[in-house]
Amino acid sequence: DSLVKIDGSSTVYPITEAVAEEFQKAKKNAIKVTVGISGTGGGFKKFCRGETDISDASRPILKKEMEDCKAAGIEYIELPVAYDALTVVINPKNDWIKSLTVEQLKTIWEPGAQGKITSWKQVNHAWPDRPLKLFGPGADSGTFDYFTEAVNGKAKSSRGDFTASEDDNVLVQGVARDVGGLGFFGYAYYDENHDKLKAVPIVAAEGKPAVSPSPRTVVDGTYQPFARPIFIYVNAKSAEKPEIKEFVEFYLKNGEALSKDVKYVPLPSKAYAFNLEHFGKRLKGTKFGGENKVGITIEELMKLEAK
Amino acid sequence: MNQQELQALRNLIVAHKRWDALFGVLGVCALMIGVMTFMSLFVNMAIEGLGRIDVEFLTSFPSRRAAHAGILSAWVGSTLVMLVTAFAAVPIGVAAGIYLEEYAAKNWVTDVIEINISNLAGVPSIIYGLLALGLFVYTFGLGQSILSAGLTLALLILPVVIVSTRESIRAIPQIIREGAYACGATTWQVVRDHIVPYSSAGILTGVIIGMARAIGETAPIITIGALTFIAFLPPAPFTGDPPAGMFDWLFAPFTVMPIQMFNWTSRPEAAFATNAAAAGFILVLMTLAMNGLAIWLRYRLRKSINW
Amino acid sequence: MTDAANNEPLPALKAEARDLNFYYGKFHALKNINMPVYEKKVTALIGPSGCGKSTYLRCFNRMHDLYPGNRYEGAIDFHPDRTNLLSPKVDPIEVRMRISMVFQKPNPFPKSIYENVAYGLRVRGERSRSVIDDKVEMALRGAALWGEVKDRLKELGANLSGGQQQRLCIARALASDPELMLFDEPTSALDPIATASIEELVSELKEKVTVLIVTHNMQQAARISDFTAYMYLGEMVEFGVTDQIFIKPQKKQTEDYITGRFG
Amino acid sequence: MTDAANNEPLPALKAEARDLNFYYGKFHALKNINMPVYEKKVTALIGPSGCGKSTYLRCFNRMHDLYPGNRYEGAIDFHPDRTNLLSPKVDPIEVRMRISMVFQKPNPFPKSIYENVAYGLRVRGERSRSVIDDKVEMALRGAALWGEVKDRLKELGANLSGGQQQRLCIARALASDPELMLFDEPTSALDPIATASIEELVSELKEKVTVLIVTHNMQQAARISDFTAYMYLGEMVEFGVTDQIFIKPQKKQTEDYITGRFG
Amino acid sequence: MSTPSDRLKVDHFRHLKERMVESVMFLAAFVSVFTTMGIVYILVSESVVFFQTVPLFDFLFDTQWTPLFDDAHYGIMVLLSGTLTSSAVALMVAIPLGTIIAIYLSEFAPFAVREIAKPFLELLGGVPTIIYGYFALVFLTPLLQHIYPDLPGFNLLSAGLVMGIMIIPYVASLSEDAMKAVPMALREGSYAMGATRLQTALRVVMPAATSGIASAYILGISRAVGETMILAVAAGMQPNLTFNPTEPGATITSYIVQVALGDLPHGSIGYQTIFAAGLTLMLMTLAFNLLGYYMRKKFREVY
Ligand SMILES: Nc1ncnc2c1ncn2[C@@H]1O[C@H](COP(=O)(O)OP(=O)(O)OP(=O)(O)O)[C@@H](O)[C@H]1O
Ligand SMILES: Nc1ncnc2c1ncn2[C@@H]1O[C@H](COP(=O)(O)OP(=O)(O)OP(=O)(O)O)[C@@H](O)[C@H]1O
Ligand SMILES: [Mg+2]
Ligand SMILES: [Mg+2]
Ligand SMILES: O=P([O-])([O-])[O-]
Repeated sequence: DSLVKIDGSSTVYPITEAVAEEFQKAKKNAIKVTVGISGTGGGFKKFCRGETDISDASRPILKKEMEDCKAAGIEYIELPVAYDALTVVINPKNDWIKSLTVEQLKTIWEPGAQGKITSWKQVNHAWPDRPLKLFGPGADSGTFDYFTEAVNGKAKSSRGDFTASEDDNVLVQGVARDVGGLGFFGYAYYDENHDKLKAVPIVAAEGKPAVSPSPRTVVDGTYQPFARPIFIYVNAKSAEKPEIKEFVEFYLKNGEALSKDVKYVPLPSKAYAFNLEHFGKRLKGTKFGGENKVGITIEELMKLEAK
Repeated sequence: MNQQELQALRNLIVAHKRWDALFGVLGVCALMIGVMTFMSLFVNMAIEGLGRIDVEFLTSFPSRRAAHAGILSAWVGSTLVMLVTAFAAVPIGVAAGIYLEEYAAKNWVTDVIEINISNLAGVPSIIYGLLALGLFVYTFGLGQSILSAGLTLALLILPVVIVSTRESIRAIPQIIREGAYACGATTWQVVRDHIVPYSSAGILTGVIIGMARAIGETAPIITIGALTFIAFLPPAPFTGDPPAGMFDWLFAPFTVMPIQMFNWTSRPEAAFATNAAAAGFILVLMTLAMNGLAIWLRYRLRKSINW
Repeated sequence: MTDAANNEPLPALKAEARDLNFYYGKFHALKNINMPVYEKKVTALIGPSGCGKSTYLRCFNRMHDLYPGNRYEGAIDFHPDRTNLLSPKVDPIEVRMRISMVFQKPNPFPKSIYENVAYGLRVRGERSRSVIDDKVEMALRGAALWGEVKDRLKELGANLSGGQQQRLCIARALASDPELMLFDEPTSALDPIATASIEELVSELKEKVTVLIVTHNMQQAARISDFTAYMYLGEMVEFGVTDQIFIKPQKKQTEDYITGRFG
Repeated sequence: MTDAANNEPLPALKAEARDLNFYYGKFHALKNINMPVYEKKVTALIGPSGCGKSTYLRCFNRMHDLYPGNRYEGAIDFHPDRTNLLSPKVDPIEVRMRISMVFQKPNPFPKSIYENVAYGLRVRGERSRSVIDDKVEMALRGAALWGEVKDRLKELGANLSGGQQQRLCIARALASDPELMLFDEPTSALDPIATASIEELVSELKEKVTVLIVTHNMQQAARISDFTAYMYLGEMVEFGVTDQIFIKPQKKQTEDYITGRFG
Repeated sequence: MSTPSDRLKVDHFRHLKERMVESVMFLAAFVSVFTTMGIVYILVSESVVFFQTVPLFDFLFDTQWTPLFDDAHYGIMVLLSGTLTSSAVALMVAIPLGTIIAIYLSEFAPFAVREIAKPFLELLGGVPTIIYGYFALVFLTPLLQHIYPDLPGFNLLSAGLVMGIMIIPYVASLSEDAMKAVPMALREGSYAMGATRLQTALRVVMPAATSGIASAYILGISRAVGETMILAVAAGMQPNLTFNPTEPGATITSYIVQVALGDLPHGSIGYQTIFAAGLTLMLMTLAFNLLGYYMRKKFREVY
């Protein structure tokens, strides 16, 4: 039996699941696909041991993981498959916030704010003296890394006194219940809960307009800096097998429609075509040099991958 | 005793009996807190999930569309994993309990084993997962399979099985043992012919309580690599070409009910929460069926054995 | 420990305790016991509670081996082969296969009547259904229980009355053709009718086997035994032919006990 | 059931069973029992095992109420107030506070010696330390245990020897000033020395309280009791002054039992 | 007895068979020791690397736990405080309720109630913990907020309370077994003194069942300390050095499960923290168990 084994990020999971489901249907179950969720880190661990064919990743592969893969002689093809728009949300009863600048987010989230910035008034004098309740993904997650790098300039640099959860629905619950609450997570969770939450328009830098997250603002590159690409990594040796090759091609051909289906922001069509070509050439290795890059637009991403 | 003293005594008794009555009420209340909590959990899942439960739900594979998603691979996986768990935990746990009660000299070795067992009861389940990943999956090369998962959960519930085995063995009157030995039986014959049959009711209760915990465990199974999307079933047990093929199912990839639930609860769409409740309802029913079986067996066994 | 007053010649020896000492951990429960057990006779052990009768009896089938910390000293020679029952080289399992025991409280296994009696045979690896059937019937007849239970062999042993249970235990002990049978106060938990039937049984038994019986009940000892031993505080005070012990004990202590002036 | 042969005038009644029947579920364990218990006398209950002695004794303090399915019929009148102990209107707790019991097997609580004896007082809500101290000492003296334990009152009751434990249980029963004390074979688990001390105690007790005692041991009954009742198969066969019962029983059955011809 | 002379000799074949059976059973009993050894090996081998980077002093006495942050602190006390606080809350529910239920079932309840209630109660231990987690989060916390409006949406209190209910069967069922095993003679002794049911239960039965009740408590405590999902869902995962249950907090277990399933590269120092934390937890439960063991030894079989 031909089998495609995929594991990794929970963020990428819904897209991969959708692709797997359609692929199996299209192949009349002649090819079996399995998808696991063990986190980007857990996924890479298995991937670099050669146990999986494809790894879902919500961030680029990191140095440590590159070394592991190298040591095991695993080569890989890096393919961005969609965008995730980090969405900053507040309680719908919060009537004092119209938008937030990255600078203000930094005031709230920077490490020095811990235990000091506890009221909205401290962020902006015009705002009420209400307790500031913060919610975010766990410090072990790619989402958290990306947010802290975008806001505080350095991954993992953050205050620690916020409520963390790996389960974004838990964060939704938290912000929805607390008038003074503020949190961030993937766009899909906001989209499903927009009656309970309010998305905050973000001002990327002084003088720029406040932009709300939406598929359009992500694709046109105006929602900055919180749009981040998500990836699959394909084992180069596996890619030679017909079933894997077929699956990846199916992924890239249907990625746009299926991402939308599961409330993610797809890349522009041309990006998928580009990726397909890229995959056809079996271009190996990562273009990120073992670290995350923040605020990268689709144009930039494609340029990067083309290198 | 004169009339006056008698009256004083009666007053005293009335006062004392008031406390008795009060405690009776307290006891019923405490019992109700436990029972009502269970009932409300159960009824709540029923209300939320019952609408979703139909034949299709039980016979469909997971899907990105909540309305089409089902738990076929999950309940089959759970059943098979429980089978392995039972086949591993019961003999080992019972043998360990028997060793400690019937064979072991009461010295420091048994003390160490005894402390060990109660200590293991407090180890978080995820740590069993980490152990199993290193031991079963890699060192023994069992892979991310039903077998690995079943053995992991078996280790997890071993303390409960051992403790209940020991307790029920202790309830066998010494005079029965002496009677058997006096007939010239060896220790093994006494164990086989008497100890095991007469303590099986209590052992069974412990086994089922342990299994009830095992069937609801998520973390250790994720750690060793249970999948989330799997749209095919393992080979049916004992149907392959004998002898090796009969055990193919042990090495098949799988998912289990709590993982499916865990995944659904963390999805953004509310419809998946309904699926999770429905799956939870079925999971409790599965547990209930196991317990019901135990209660029935225990009742049957008790009827035939009384000292 | 003499038998001088007895006119008949002494029967053959079945067993003989020689300088037997027994310790429960540090507690010295049996002190220098010397006593013969004669073949195909009933020997009664009497003495006040706690004097060591049960302890002594349980040395014969190495029951004490089941518990840690117990220690034997001296010997119990078992005839005709004169093996020392207490020797560590002797397998307690073998000892128990030749010497069976009936306990104070009836302890039938929670199995069928048939299986209870067959147990000794099963333990010996006997498989043949017909052999077992025969032996079970023989043992139940021997224990005067056959008539009462022959139609309900599949029923649980525990469903019998106390006296029947005790006879079931005797049948169980009989079924494996023991050479010596030990009884530890077999009637103390029983009503007088059951007691009478068991006493009768013991008297019949001695045609085939040797019996050693502990009893609290002086009248019982007098009625059923050929020899009587009086123990006190772990020592064997007096041993002799029963009639002699009851009519003309040699020691004042024995007399006091038997006449009820003490104990 | 007569007392005609006795020359002394009869003492006052303390209790009297009238047409007492008792059932363990369907099993009719006591049949139409009529028997007086005289004040400040020792009455012994004898009879073969299983005849209902314990069952009868346990009616007096409603112990049977603890188990479901038991049923009393008839009455036990308790004097001087003539309360029917068995009436459903009478609270068993009240009965037990006036009538205390000592069991066959010593059953000290897992508490200190002091707390064991003080238990009855604590149950009655007594708080005063000095009152309890006094009563504990008095009860321990009464049970002839004070000398042996006065320096180790804080030790666990279970650390005492069997005989001491039984005397501890007697002290416990004594401490709450009972009007009637029930003893169920209090010496059957004890060695002769302990037995002797408890017999002596019972004889002393009757200066203050009424005693009803079950014993298997004829000699014991003869030594310590003023009245004796012989039971058989749930019936009261004969009741009378002890000397008369032992020397010249009126019923053949009683005589057989006492002389050991049966049982 | 035709050839009696060698009938009493030790049967070597049988002896060998018995030894073999015993060895197999011993191995089964030793599985638990192997398991512990495996766990300790895994925890220690990764912790060693961890402690080469993080001084033990910091680990024990730092008051912050931010190992995954840029400004990393490794004060395990923070997680330990969460574990202890939530366990304490759970035990304050489970031990009194469990004990009351045990006394009620063993000494007060009619036969039918006992036989029906016990299995029902035992089912409480079979509900998946994730369900309990959401129960705490979406049902109990809002309920508590009615009484105590300042209660944050995530807190150790409601997680602990629900955990306590989950543990009830461990405490109640095992204690009830222990109480039932107290000889009837002791109860009769107490009733014969005129004691009521409650007096008998509290003054005689409980003290006599101390050792069994203690082991029930110990199993309950172990379960509380090792519980993961309820806390991960409802307690807030916020490393917070506090013993105040009305605050959010993170526990060792919830931290471990969070990191183990997250995005961190395996083998990084951040990932190794879970082994150091796990080791700490293991040592803590070991301390509890040793304590319990000596207590049981002390109270063993007083009747
Ligand atoms: N397991 C034991 N450990 C320590 N001492 C024991 C043990 N069993 C019995 N003893 C002690 O050994 C002595 C003899 O006990 P044994 O049971 O042989 O008496 P017995 O003569 O059979 O009395 P009874 O007529 O009451 O059955 C007693 O003092 C008893 O306390
Ligand atoms: N709980 C019970 N249920 C049913 N029958 C019982 C129960 N307890 C005792 N009996 C029966 O009641 C009868 C009287 O028992 P009881 O215990 O009163 O005898 P006893 O005269 O005290 O004997 P012993 O001298 O052996 O103590 C016996 O036939 C016994 O089998
Ligand atoms: Mg004895
Ligand atoms: Mg009795
Ligand atoms: O599972 P994640 O890697 O997307 O957090």
